Amino acid sequence: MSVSQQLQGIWPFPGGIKLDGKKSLSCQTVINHAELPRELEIPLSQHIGHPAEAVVKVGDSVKKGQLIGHAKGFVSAPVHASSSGIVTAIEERLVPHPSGLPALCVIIDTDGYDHWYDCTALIAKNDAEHNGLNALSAEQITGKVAEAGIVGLGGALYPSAAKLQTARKKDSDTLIINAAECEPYITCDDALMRNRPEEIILGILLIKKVVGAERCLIGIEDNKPEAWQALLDTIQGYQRASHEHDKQSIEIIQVPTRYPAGGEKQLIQVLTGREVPSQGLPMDIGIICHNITTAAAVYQAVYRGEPLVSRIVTITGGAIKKPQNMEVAIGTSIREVLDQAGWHKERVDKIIMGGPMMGFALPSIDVPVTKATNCILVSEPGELPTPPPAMPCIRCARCADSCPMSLLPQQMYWYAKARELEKVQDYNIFDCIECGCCSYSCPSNIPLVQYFRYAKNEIWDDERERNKANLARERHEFRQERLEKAKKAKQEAARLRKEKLAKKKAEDKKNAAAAKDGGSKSDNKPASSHADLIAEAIARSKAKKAQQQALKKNTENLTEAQQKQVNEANERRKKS
Amino acid sequence: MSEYFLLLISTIFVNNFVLVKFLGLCPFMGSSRKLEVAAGMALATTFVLTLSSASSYLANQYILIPLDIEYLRTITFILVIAAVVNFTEMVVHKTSPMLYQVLGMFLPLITTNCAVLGVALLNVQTGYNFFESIIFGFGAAVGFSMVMVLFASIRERLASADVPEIFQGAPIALITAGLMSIAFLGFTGLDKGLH
Amino acid sequence: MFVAQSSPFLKPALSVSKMMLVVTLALIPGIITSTWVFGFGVLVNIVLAIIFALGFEALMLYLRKRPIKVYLNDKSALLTAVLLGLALPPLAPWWLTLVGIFFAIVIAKHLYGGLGYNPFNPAMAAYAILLISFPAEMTTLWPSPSMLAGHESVNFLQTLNFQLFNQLPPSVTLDAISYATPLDVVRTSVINGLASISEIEETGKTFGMLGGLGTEWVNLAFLAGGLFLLKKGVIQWHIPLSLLATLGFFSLLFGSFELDSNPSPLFQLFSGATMLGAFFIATDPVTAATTPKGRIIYGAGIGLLIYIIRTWGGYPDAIAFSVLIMNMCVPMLDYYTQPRVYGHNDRDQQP
Amino acid sequence: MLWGILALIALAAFFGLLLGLAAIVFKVESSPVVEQIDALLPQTQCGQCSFAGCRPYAEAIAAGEAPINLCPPGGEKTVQALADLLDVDVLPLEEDEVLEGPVVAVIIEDTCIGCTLCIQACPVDAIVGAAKQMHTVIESECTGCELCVAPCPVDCIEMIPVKKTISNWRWPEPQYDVNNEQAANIFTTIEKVLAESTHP
Repeated sequence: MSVSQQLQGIWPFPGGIKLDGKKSLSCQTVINHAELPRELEIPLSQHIGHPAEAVVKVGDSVKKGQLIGHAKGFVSAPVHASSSGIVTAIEERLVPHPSGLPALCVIIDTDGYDHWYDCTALIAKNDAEHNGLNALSAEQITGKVAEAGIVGLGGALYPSAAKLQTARKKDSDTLIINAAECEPYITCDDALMRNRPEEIILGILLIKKVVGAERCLIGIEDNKPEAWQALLDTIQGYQRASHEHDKQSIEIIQVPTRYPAGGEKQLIQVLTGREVPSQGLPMDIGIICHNITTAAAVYQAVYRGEPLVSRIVTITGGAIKKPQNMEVAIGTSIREVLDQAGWHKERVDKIIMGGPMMGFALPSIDVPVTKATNCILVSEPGELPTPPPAMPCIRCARCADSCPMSLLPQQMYWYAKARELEKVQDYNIFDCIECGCCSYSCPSNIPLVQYFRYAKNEIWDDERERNKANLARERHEFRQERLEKAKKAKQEAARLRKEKLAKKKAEDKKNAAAAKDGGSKSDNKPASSHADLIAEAIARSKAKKAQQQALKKNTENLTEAQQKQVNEANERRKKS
Repeated sequence: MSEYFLLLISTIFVNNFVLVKFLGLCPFMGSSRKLEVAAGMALATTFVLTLSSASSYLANQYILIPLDIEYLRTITFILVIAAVVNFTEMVVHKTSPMLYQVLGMFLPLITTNCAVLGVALLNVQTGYNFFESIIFGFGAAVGFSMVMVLFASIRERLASADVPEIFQGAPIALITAGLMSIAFLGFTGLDKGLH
Repeated sequence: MFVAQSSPFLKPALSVSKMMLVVTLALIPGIITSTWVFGFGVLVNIVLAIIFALGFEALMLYLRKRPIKVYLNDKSALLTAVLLGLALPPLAPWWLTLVGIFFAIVIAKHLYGGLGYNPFNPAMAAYAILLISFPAEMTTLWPSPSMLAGHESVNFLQTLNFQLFNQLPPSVTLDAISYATPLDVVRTSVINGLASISEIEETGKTFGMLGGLGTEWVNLAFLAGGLFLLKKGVIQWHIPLSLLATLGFFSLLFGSFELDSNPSPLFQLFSGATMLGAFFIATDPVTAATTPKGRIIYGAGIGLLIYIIRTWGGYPDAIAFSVLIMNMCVPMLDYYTQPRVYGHNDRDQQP
Repeated sequence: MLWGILALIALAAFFGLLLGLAAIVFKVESSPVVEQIDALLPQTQCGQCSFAGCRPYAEAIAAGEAPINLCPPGGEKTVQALADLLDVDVLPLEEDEVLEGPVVAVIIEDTCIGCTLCIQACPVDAIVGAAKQMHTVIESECTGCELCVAPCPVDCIEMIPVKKTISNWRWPEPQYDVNNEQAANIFTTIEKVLAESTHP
């Protein structure tokens, strides 16, 4: 760590790798607009958390920006129609996900008019310059962000409104805007910054107001001088126009280009020297981090009232005729996007969504662009070659040297391979950010990241199974107890009955004796036997009740969801 | 003072009980599959070795020699050691259930650990005094513990190695012990050299 | 289900095979210098070792039903062979090399699962076994260095004839062409109090300018090769630096009390196989410690052990034993020297 | 000779006394090994081990009356964990057929006559319903033990595999390495990616 770096407010992070950026491929000033497709396929889950719930029916006609799926729960985000048309289906379709499994989507047949739904802005743009920002309350802004379905567009996909609310409660003092864009090939943030610096800065001011942060740092890698200049000019222009005390409120800092400088944890470390605690959030150390694209989306929601219905996607790679950045309506099929950009079909080797370090290979190109789609990388043979088969680990520790989290991938791999999951956890696997530096630097070509994903999944599964087993044990023990109780109740009833019987016999005897003695009270016997019969019946019914109680009990103690399931089942039965 | 230090160095490294004298191989092989178990075993052995070294010296010096019954030495030492081990087991069981659980069935194994009897008999043979006996016992125990823990850590690594099937388990462990023993031969002559 | 290659998709051109090859290439200056100093025996050793090593490697891969071509191509057996060939006395008979390579490749490497799984450095394990089993052959077959006054040597064919068939030309005796290595002389004479450093120096047979006569040049060549590896980034600085620094420090510390009975730090650094050990043997990735702190302790441990065994122990050079002893400690070192993970407090760390 | 015998007896008596005292002073209750074993079992209560539930099986293992390889739902994992806990050798699992992933019971609602027999069979009360009313399996509670299948008089209970979705999808373990080059064919081909997909 050199002193000069310290003075500039830059701290180093360990590990990391130098990569060939390949950004010049797609880096141009213009952002092209993709044509509207004939059919939009909008997944209901484009975020972390609960999937949205469809609020439209097949046959409904929708307009651009109209709500088609509402958020379900705190950590969830709504989904909007990205053009006008008619809902033709709500069904499971392939979505961009490494599994290649389908998920629920709303299919819209577009009408080509691209009519906007009635969208009201909270504030006009020229108001901001006249300090209209102060007229807005934080709740208003958060509400609008939630309504617009904005999620973390840097790749985390965490609903932004939820994040803002939590950050507001936690009194964050620093807002960090991530403009590093450290992955090779991707330039969508770069293009956005060059084209719409004003939107970004106004969006940042909105976020800053909500979280109440005193300072705001924009971290940008030093390989994007034009974007940096554009933002700097805008900030300075804004500061000249605004009040004295607002000056110095946004700082833009160039960070050295080294992958993964744009990782949230790494950027925080580089800009502030602070570390996010393990298993914790940036908010725990008073920091909230948002992506630059998210800031632009916040601007659009507040100043124009437009929900998140499109995003900028980098189309790049050796097999693309004209690599470029394109603004694409969410739900557009990737095949159509590629067709528009122009591609050499016969030269395609791999199709990756996201960057080459953290993206995933698409299972099919008939999947829609989603809020997460920042880049579609279509490589030609030799560009991103499939590595030769993995050799055994030679423990050279290059992975450990390149790990930005200071983990020991060689040890985690060793134990993950042997399925010693506890040991893997001892080596802090859950601090792994899956940046891919270790796999990249491995001379044995071991797919370390996949091993770690696998191990994490296994650990989660084990935990879930353990929880399930505990629940099953509890329920089993409860059942045993209940059966025990029922048995006891039965025995008790039987005992009572026996006692009664014995009593009755004794009485009978007595009566018989009395009858013998008296002989005149002969009508006594039927009456008493009648009373006994009634007592017997009562005891029987009691026993039965106890038994039934036992049976009924299993429908008690149900959770709401289970009760619902039962009710639904009963209803179905009534219908049939 | 330096005499004692040399004795300690010599018993730990140069004449390591396991790798050079090949004593106490049973627990060395038996309870070194897991590091925690090995560490527990090593601790318990250290305790027992030092204690039995001292108590057997006392038994020899104040019971066997005065009564002129040295021919009963072996059986007496076994008695003393067995009692010390049992006592240790009870104490560990009560004070550290965790350790007891880790050691499991291996604690009683210390009774039959030939290193323990070996130390007691070697003490008498070489004519060490009381302090020397204790240091000898302690040094032997430290040497044992050290190689035991190292061996266990290597075996843990080997557990997931691609060892040919017929060499998995005990065979490769014995080969490893052999290579460790060869490495320890590097200390040969160190005691004389330092002298 | 769809199964795709997992990210990342970018790969650099580095591979195990390339790493091993670069290390082997970096040994070439040392090999040339060794040949110049000690004669053709060095080359014969290396060539024999390579032939035996590839043979055993292929045999073991065949027996273990592993892909022979891929693993032979990883060049780890080649490197092991070159290292052992360099470590053996240059007049070693062929069967010594054969036995050594058998231990290195079959016992120390493949019984543990081959590449990447061996806890002990194969070349050094083999060297130690040979040293214990054949002490005479391992110590007396060092030819006198070419710079020794009155140096007598044999040509290539004569060397080959001796190594393969144990036959010397009638006019030459073994005593005439062999010599006691500087480290051996220092150990047997100085440490046993038979002679002082200055007395030995007067003979002019042992000391060169920096270290041992002859071996100093070999060490310099290995140092150059090692620096090349460091520059290439194939090895990290931790192990060689801490090893050499520790060895130098202790020889300085103890040497400064009794100058005449303790060889100088430079002699320690530039004699025997110090540089070969520091840059090429101790840095073997498979058997060395992997954490930064662990590497430093590992290197320092080897340096200290080299000094202890050379000075007070029973063997003149101690690279093999020191490396093997520290190999034993590697799993523990790796466990106890884990770096502080991002976002963890110091006390969160493993004990 | 006499002294020897006497001395030995005296020593033995001394140590005997010492140990006896220690046994009283350092008395410890028995270790809860049954609990630990029970914690490792999958709690399906399926009875495939021939014991009446997981806990009885755990007790049997602890008592040394049952081998550790009788639990098919737990699979190899459980056998391994038990072997580690008890420090015994891993035994191959005793089972007739290998289960393909987790399953849950589902009641075919049209056929169910509401006899409550399955409710009585379910060891974890995962089936709800009352007499003459249709029953339903609570999916989240079902352990897939299959105990309800046999008692059903109208065969209306089916075991179906849990549906694979994006949320329960897991990254597979990497298989492709130099010792297993055939595993390369698990990689999808670019032709499949480019092919026009028919919607599922």
